[in-house]
Amino acid sequence: MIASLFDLTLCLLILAAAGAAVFGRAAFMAVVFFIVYGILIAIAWLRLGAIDVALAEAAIGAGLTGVLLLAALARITRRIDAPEPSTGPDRTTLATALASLVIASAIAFAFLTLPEPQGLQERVAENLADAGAENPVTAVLLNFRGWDTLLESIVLLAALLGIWTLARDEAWGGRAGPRHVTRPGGVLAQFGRVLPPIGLLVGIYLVWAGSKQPGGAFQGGTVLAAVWIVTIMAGLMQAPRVADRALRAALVIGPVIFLALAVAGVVAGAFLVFPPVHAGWLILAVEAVLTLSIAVTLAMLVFGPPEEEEKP
Amino acid sequence: MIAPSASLLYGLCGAALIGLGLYGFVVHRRLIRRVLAFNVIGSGIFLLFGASSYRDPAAGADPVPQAMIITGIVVALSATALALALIVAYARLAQSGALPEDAAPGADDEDRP
Amino acid sequence: MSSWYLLLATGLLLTIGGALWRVWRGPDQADRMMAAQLVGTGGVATILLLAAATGEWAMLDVALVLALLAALAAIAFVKSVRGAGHGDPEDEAQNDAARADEAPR
Amino acid sequence: MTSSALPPALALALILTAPLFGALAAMVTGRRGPAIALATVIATVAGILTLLVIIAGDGAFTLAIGGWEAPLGIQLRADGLAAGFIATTALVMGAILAIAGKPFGSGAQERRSAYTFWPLALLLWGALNAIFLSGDLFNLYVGLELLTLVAVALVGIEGKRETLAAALRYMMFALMGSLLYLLGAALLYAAHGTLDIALLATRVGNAPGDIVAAAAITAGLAAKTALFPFHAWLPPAHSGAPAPASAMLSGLVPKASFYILLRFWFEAAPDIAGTSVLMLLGGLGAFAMIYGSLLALHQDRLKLIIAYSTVAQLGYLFFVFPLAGGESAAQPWAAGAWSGAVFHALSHAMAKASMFLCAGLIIEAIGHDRLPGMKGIVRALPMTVFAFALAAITLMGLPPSGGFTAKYLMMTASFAAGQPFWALMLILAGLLAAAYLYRPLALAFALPDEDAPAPKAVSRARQAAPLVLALAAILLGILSAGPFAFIQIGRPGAAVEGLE
Repeated sequence: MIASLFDLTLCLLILAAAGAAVFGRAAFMAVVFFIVYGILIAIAWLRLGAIDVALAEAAIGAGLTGVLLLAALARITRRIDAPEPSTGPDRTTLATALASLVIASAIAFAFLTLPEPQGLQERVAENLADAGAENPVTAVLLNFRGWDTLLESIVLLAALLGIWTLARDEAWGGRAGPRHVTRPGGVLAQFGRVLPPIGLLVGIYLVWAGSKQPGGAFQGGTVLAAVWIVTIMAGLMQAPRVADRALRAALVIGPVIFLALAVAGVVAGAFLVFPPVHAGWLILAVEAVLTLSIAVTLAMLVFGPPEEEEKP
Repeated sequence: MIAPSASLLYGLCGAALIGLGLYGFVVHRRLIRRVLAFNVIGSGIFLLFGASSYRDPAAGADPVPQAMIITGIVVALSATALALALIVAYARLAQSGALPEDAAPGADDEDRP
Repeated sequence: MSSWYLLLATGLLLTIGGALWRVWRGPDQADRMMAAQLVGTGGVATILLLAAATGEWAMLDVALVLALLAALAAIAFVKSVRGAGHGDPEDEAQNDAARADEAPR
Repeated sequence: MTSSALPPALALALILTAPLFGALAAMVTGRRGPAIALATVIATVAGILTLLVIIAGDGAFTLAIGGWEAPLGIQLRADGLAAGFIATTALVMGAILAIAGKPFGSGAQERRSAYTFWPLALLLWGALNAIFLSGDLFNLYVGLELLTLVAVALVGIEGKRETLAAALRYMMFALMGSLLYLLGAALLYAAHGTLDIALLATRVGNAPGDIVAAAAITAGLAAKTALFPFHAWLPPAHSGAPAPASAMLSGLVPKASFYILLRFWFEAAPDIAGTSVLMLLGGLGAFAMIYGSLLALHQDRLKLIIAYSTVAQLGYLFFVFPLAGGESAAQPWAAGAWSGAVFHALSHAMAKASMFLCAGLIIEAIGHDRLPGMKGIVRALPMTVFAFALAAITLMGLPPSGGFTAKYLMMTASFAAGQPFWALMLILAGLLAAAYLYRPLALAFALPDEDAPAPKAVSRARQAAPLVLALAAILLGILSAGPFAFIQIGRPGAAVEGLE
């Protein structure tokens, strides 16, 4: 009963935050509401027994997406909180509202009339011993559905290439994103010294623990990316040049090794196989390089395309 | 009185989020707001998906949808990052945060950098 | 015992609701961002209580990540207020963007 | 697994990973794009030839990734349809990559677009192959997203204001499309505990969840295929990109979402289709055909004509749903209609890519693609104009092209099914295509203006690439018996009906 009370309150808060993010007149306010919304959704995932997803949502939904939105907003408009011109309810907005209501109701109806659940919990549990990871979610991500994960790590690179194409020709090869300056000894610079060591530990811990308990390459990679972003925003380091070979190697190393492993499976007449005997360390190794690539890619996604030419 | 299960509440919440986001996606003209609405729809779908795989708490949460949702969250982040970078690049050239066909006269004043 | 924790957590959610209202009210950008940080803190506390209520101590990792990433959002905010990469909260320079918030005047 | 499992696994591994490896290598090295592309083509084509031999000899097969059978794992499905699309894609990509060496070649210094083009193009190829081989709806989602992000990036690669707007417009439609698709997949998994297409076929029924899921998946994929009324993004996006990118975007990318639709409606959920839904899809296709053709008639830039023609041509792909789906599925004409649509998709891929490459060469010669400037271009670019004419024959559906075979099959089916409306539409489509393609062709053969600047020379070797594609589209018609039998391999129901 109390659990339901908690769930109901949380649902209402989520809806309120989402509603404000959608209806709020000022774009800045909408973005802040979206960040809050991400935090609340992360809590909801805990109530649905999905700690791994909660970690991903806390790191990506509430964290990185919010940072991306804030940065984009700041670059689009000088007066970033100017409200949208109020149009008032006209015929199209009313029709849209009605259509959205109908669609949401249809989805809710479909959800309520779902047949008896027939999940794959048992099948995953039966095969877990051969999967090389005790955490079932990690086993699914890296082994049972490893091909999804491999493609997904390449999706990140595709997005980065897409962002890099948006650079001006003159700026190509230069450092990614704007140059960050802070006052030495100021709060931000101090912040940049304190936070990274903690974050580094947490990130590595999440990857390492991921094979036994919730965590893994994406969650750990996101935290590590956040560490790097903080260091650069605090002006302690500069973002790398996009023409930097070491950077490019770090971006692709994870997917390359994962792909190589997939091809190696051909010897066994299959594709992307983790032999049960070696699955444990192989998965940990793949996760380690994948984490590196994910962390670097995510950070580069946040920095954006190179903006100014390198001055001698 | 039978207390509603967590799955039921969050599933319906997910459906409502999809509706909310859909409305925002269609109504807003400024592209950044549409990207925001896209993310609301996305997490609504994930919530619905997660809730539907937790209908039988005794069996525990199904790990397969969880893995798919994590994949989906990362894919949504990639799409968001690219869309936002495009919006920034477009705003720099066009001095507007909305597409030409959507930019009502006077509406894009605030978007001037 | 665990229902007490859940009841407490529900109470915490209500305080988060208060913070939400503050995000809506503003009036400054900084107010909104501070309120969002408050939600973050409330969220961390809620997660701690949930972990205690269910005995799922792995949930603590989520609280840890949430706390870390909230700091990132705060830094991004400070940066975004002062255009092109500059900015420091102690900087005395004018923060026009942050003040010219409630626009129609 | 025995050693006989080695060749199929090797073939699939090459096809799936070679383009991705190539893309990652190009992303690191920067200035070696053309060489890496060549190596990729060789490796992938080797895999495809092996696959074609295996399928022609032993029939369709599946391969469980990692040895995990569905529903736990992902199944790769290699049948005639998949191999047909993969082979066509390789042909088109080969021609495009061969011609892209000049505009995106390497100079002394690494340039932005020369750097990003190669990994993006190879990723596009990798995504297409992943989609064509996948038998799992969620895996298809990831592949589709990879394809979409790459396609959006290619649309915006010129970095001009209009192309960025086109990329953004495309992105908005595509984002919505992926969300709808994802919603459908989530509902299907929630109801049936699997996303494997073959397993879903035995489980999907007529529950509300299934109907909502099917509607969401169809709407999402239709938006990505630019079916009327979701077509608005296509012409500016396809015409704004550089020619090699346009050729990929117009010839290949919409085929991926259409392919998934085909798999979904004919294999995953064959029983769910009500006649009215199928009629609606076909009807929208007819609208798209008329609308796209009429607008193509009114353009005076070559690339826009070709792009609007894509809207029209994609439209009548959708005639397959009323002709071969639902109650028609069990009828003798279904195989003909289905094969007709596949033939149309494949020959359109080659012809349309060829046309965009031709347009690119013409722009290279005269500096723009406005129609009046094309007067007399045949003198400077005889091979290109010839290729354009051959591609036009395919698009109009004249014999002996692949387009003709496609139309013939679909028209026969439509008369047999007692739905002559579709046949009428196909005839109209051919006439309209003839009308809008006649203008550029007539101008190409006209006398050039006195004061027109002399066109720049374009090497024969580069003019050969679109010609090869156009010839392949014609050959597909002349040799249609072989491909016709081949694409039927592994089609559910094909064994029952037998081949003509």
